[in-house]
Amino acid sequence: MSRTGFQLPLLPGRSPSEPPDTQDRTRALEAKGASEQVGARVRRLFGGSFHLRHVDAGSCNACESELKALANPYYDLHRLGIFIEPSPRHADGLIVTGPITLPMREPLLRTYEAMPEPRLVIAVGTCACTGGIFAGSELVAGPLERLLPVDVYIPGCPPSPLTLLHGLLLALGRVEEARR
Amino acid sequence: MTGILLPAILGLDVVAIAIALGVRPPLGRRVALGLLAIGGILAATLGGFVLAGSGGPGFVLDTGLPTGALHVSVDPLGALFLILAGLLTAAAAVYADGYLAHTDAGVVRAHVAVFALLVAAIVSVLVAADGVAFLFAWEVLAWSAYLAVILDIDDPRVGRAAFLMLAVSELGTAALLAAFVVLGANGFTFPAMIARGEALDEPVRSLVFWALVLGFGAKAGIMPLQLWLPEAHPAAPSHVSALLSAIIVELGLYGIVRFAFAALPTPEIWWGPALTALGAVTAAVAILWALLQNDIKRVLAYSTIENVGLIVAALGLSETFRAAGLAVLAALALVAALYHVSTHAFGKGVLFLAAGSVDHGTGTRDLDRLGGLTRPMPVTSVAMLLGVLSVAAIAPFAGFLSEWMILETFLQSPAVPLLGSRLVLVAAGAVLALTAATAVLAFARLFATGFVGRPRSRGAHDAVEAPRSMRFGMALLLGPLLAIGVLPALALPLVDRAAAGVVGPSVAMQLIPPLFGNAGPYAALVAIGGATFRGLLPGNGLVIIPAPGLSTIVSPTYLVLFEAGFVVLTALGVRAIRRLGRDRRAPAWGGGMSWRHPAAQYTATAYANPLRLIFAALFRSKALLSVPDPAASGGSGALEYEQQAPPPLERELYAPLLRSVSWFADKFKVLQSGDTNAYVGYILLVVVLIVLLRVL
Amino acid sequence: MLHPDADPARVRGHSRGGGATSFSRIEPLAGAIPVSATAELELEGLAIAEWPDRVRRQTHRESVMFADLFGTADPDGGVSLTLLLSLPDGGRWLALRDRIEAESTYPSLVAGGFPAAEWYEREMLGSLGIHPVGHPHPESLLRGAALASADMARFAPLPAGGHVVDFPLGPVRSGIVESGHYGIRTVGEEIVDLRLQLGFKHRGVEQMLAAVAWPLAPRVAERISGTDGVAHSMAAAGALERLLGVDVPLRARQLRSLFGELERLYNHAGYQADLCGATGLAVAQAQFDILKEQILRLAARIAGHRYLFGTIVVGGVADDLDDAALNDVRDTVRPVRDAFEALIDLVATSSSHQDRLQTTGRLTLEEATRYAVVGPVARASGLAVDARRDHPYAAYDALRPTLHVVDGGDAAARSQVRLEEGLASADLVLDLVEELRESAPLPALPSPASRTLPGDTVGFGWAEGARGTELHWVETDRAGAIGRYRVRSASFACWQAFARCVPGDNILTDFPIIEQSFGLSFAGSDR
Amino acid sequence: MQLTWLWRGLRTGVLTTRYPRRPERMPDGWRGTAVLQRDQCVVEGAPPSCVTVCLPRALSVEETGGDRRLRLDHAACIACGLCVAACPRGALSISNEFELAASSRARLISEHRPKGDRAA
Repeated sequence: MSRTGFQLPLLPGRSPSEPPDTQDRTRALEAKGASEQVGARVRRLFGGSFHLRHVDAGSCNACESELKALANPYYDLHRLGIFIEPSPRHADGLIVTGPITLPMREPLLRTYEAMPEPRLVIAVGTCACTGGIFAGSELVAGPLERLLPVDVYIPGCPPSPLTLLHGLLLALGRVEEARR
Repeated sequence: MTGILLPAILGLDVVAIAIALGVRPPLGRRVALGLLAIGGILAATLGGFVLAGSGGPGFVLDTGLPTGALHVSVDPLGALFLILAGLLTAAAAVYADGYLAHTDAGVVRAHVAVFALLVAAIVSVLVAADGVAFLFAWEVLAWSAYLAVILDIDDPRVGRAAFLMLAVSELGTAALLAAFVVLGANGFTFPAMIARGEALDEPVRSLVFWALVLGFGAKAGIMPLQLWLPEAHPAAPSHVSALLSAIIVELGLYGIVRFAFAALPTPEIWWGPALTALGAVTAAVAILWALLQNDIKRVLAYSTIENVGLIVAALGLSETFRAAGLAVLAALALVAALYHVSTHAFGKGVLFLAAGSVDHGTGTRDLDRLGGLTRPMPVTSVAMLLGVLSVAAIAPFAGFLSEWMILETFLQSPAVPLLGSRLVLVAAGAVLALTAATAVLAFARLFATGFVGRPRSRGAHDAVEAPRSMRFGMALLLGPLLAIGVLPALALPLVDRAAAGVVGPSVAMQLIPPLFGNAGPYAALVAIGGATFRGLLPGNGLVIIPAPGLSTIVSPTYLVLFEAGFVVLTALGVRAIRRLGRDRRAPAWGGGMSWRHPAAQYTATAYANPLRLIFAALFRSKALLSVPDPAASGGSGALEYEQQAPPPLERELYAPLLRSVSWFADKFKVLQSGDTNAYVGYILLVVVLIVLLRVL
Repeated sequence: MLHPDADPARVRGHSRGGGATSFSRIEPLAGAIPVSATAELELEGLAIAEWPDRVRRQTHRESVMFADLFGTADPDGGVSLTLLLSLPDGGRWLALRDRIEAESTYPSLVAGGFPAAEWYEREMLGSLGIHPVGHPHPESLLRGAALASADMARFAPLPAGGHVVDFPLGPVRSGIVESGHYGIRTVGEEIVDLRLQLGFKHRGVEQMLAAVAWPLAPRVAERISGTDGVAHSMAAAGALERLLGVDVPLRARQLRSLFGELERLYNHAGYQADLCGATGLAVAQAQFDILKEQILRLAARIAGHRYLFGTIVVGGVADDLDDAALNDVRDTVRPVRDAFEALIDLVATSSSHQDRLQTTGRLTLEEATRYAVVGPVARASGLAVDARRDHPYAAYDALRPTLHVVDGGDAAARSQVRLEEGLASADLVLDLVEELRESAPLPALPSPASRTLPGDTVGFGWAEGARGTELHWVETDRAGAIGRYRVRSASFACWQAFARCVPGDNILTDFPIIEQSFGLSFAGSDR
Repeated sequence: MQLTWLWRGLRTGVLTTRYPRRPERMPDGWRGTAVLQRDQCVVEGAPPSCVTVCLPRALSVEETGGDRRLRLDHAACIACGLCVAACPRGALSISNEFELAASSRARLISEHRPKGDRAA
């Protein structure tokens, strides 16, 4: 199996790896300390039952397809006591997909605001974790960690259902973290 | 004592008319209305004395008319209605002071005078003790009601509505006249009429019964004679509407009990079921239409028809039991009916007065243009809420117990031996249960879309609370409304005394168990209830057992205590929980955006629309929609949407009736040739016919 | 075809900015793409106002389908308007182009006889500021930054007035769904009006496709709409191949068709699962989900990615499939196919399911034609369009897939079309496996990735995804860099028809069913 | 009808994964994430082609102790595999590892550190 390879310069104007907005980053990290305590409390308070609210903040819908796949008989999310909630009012965790497009920034923050505390934030997919291929674009407000304190990162484009399971269980403290 | 009260009341009313006409407003208005209010209180007092056991006053006025002297007296049945009419009159009179404050002086004079005349007519109807006096008062009532409605002459539709009311009323009077002529063959005093009624044979007896039902039903709005009611009641000024809906309509029921029931003591077996069926259909149809109305007063008017239907159904049940020889059950049904009359009178009175306040404070009665009134109009909103809870029969408010008693009495229908009657009663009971549920929907809709939420129009946004006198008028009715609901043990013996003697024995002791009596598993509660209030209440306790031998019991008083307990516990629980964690307020969830626009609230139309779709065939309803071209208004044009649901039977019965009447008139025109010879010929023909009838 | 006597291999040049530069005719790729499938460009001397008339005169009017309308901002400040039409009967595309000044007006094509241009013109109004004169709803289609900076009041429900209730839904809606806003207006149960607000997911994929090194374009195109990844990357690769004049070997084309059909198959299974979920048929939902998952797992085994990302590259495919992989495909798809067939019968006779679908969300043939919808939505309304048949690409010239056209236009018809197409896709996959066994292995061709793009050239590619035809259009500037990359996704073509077929006979509880029955992607539409 | 569905549902049997109680694995060819053998590559000169070919810019060059080494951000990696083909030294590969989630960004970054220090 050989892959067709390229050696290509990117077009000028796109310098690799720009540092994220430092001010936003600091704010997110400050909030993070609190959110880790909150995360521990979620695990204590909710035990086996974990209710999630999903917000699509500009994904390509592959992440949605994989999240939906979690409900199919192969993965059966419910057996783990994890449920997708229609209302953020009843949710313990927020799953965010996509690089956070500008119009979705406000609705995303409102959703977070509408959730009761304690609450977890889970970034699903490369786009939500780092912006993915859209990182640095003027049309996105992300990545998610700029806006909200992220508790769990689930990378992948899209993350496979097993990766998602690993991430959700990690949020509940029921599996080990990846070691590398 | 009671002997002075009656002339005093009528005298006050007459003086009020004179002052209203003679003295300039605002003084004339205020004094006249004050006198009416005092008269009302006196009337209620008189009624109370009579029900409490004092002998009723009695007069005979020899007028020299060929029909004999006019008799006036107050018996327990009339006394019950006197209490209702008196309290409502007092409230409406106080309310009217504020309501009419900004009306043109000339109109106010006429208004107050006609209002006083109306009140006098009501009292006269209730104290009339012979057929002639009764019919006379009845006619004065009809005409004064007509005048009271048309005084608001700005609107041609009002004139049409009032005329319709008068026409139906006159139709009813014609039927009454026919019945009275038959019953009054041996004189028009009530005992004479009763004696005559006992002696009648079939089919005249049935004809008389149904003529009376038709005659009084026209006033009460029994189907198919209900068409005028939802037109005329909303058209009148609100204090008049309150009297129309809460008292005058119920005078029709009073007439049925007084004449059709009392004068014909041995009913045919089919009268009762037929009456019940009529009542059930009336109630069910009316409440469905109530659900579709957007005008608050129309909702209330249709609800009045519904309640009349409910009461008529109970009356029919009473007749059924009486025909079957079940005197106790018959009395129970009648007590239930009269109790519902009382609760409905207070509830509907409050609601109409509150509706008037809304109209006064916002300039509209359209539910789709109201909303958000609880903050600017707190008193009106509370009055409306309590009225709604009562009329929608929510425990423990007044309407609940009366409606529950009616339904409980329906459960006794297996006692009726005839299978056909039983089937009718069972079906009617089911229809009435559905009606009760729909009523909750209709009134939830009324309050939810009209009062809470955000204002949907400028008028609702700038709403102002009603002036003091209007608030006081509403508050005056809330007291008795709450009292008879929460303390039925106080009210039921009075109702029972009014009903006793009409169709059967007194049943108060069956309804309210004697202190420390056998109350089955609830004996302890009954005992505690009785002991707690011993000496404070005239009744025997707080617990009602609706029917003899039945294990179902209810106590609104206990319900109040328990519900209050729940509220307190919940509040304490919430406080305790709040202390546990941090409290954080977040805006309402709107799908990730903030929707604070009043147009995003459910409207009254939308609330009722699913039901309209389900019953589309019955409503014969149409919806017209026009979506504006977005280009015309930048894509933000307002949608035009309108629903049409013609009143029940308008197309099915009245339109063809009118057509056939015109058709017949057209055909009979040839008879009216204007030729003298032709008329002489007609006379001859009639004479020949009479002679032939005599001979045969 | 505009000039029957003209040499199809040459299209006259187009004046741009100053000196006449020549647009190279999109060269037929010898032996790879049939000649008839290439675009014809009428690039000179035809004002926009004349387009409708010209099209009417020189084509069979009824067989012309609106495909795309977009503007290209020229460096000197002008805007080139391109109208792309499909002529299915001859298997040809037709492109018309004219140039106007920026911020100026032009006669609306909606008024001129192309009603489907409605959203396209509103999109240009927002992005380029050119005003269509005579357009029925001349407001810009807000997206991305414009949507974010727009006053919130704009999305607050409009005062419906009187009895009508505004029922705002979204952009964050319940369940795992994409973000979009529906401004539903209801009077209780009945939906009387629907205002769609898309564009919440606009992430500038077109700009990105233009900025990124061109061999990576298929990688970006996959992420326009993840569940249409193969179709989009195939369209992108096709556009660049035509621009470069690259020939794609037969086996690579067969593999592309194989991946395309696998994608259609899992989409159709997933679509049925969602639709059954909307009507509460839980077992059926699980059954279809199982089929979808089986195909996704197959894809992970044979191509390394569950959504087949990375399989299509310019010039061919990333990896060949060996016999073991082909056997795996056959052994997986055959039982899926049989299960699908069994489920078709079960679904068709599930009355609780069918009752909810029939007469729900009806899109008439007239409306479908009017808005030039594509894909299964069009075929369910009786409109026989399918790029695989009308404009064969990949290996479809030999495969000749059958069209499944139904008349109903309601949710039941859309479900039926997708059921039949799912089965047909499975059959095509099995056929392709047999053909791939016999075809020559993928030749070791030099990768075109090192080549530079020719200057002032247009490339155009398309593919039929599960939601319909995806169109990619690439223009290079004089230096050979991509000056304009245009994507017309199938979802964009269908959304405006969706907005029209909801109000009317439908009630609120029909809404999720109509939404699922269209099965459109917000991501594809918003780009 | 409903019975047919019931029968069909029951006949399907149990397909559900037992993860996390029992380990799962993705197919061999599945691209989970790129893996960087940090020791095998010291960058000299301009950014190498593996960096420029990476769409999400998951690969970058950073200076640690005088060395210029590659840094791989797994949170940004879309596992397209282009860098693997671009790498002449075999320092990059694609793994089918799927347990990729982490509770901090730092845990998802592979960078050059002195030997023995594996704390995240």
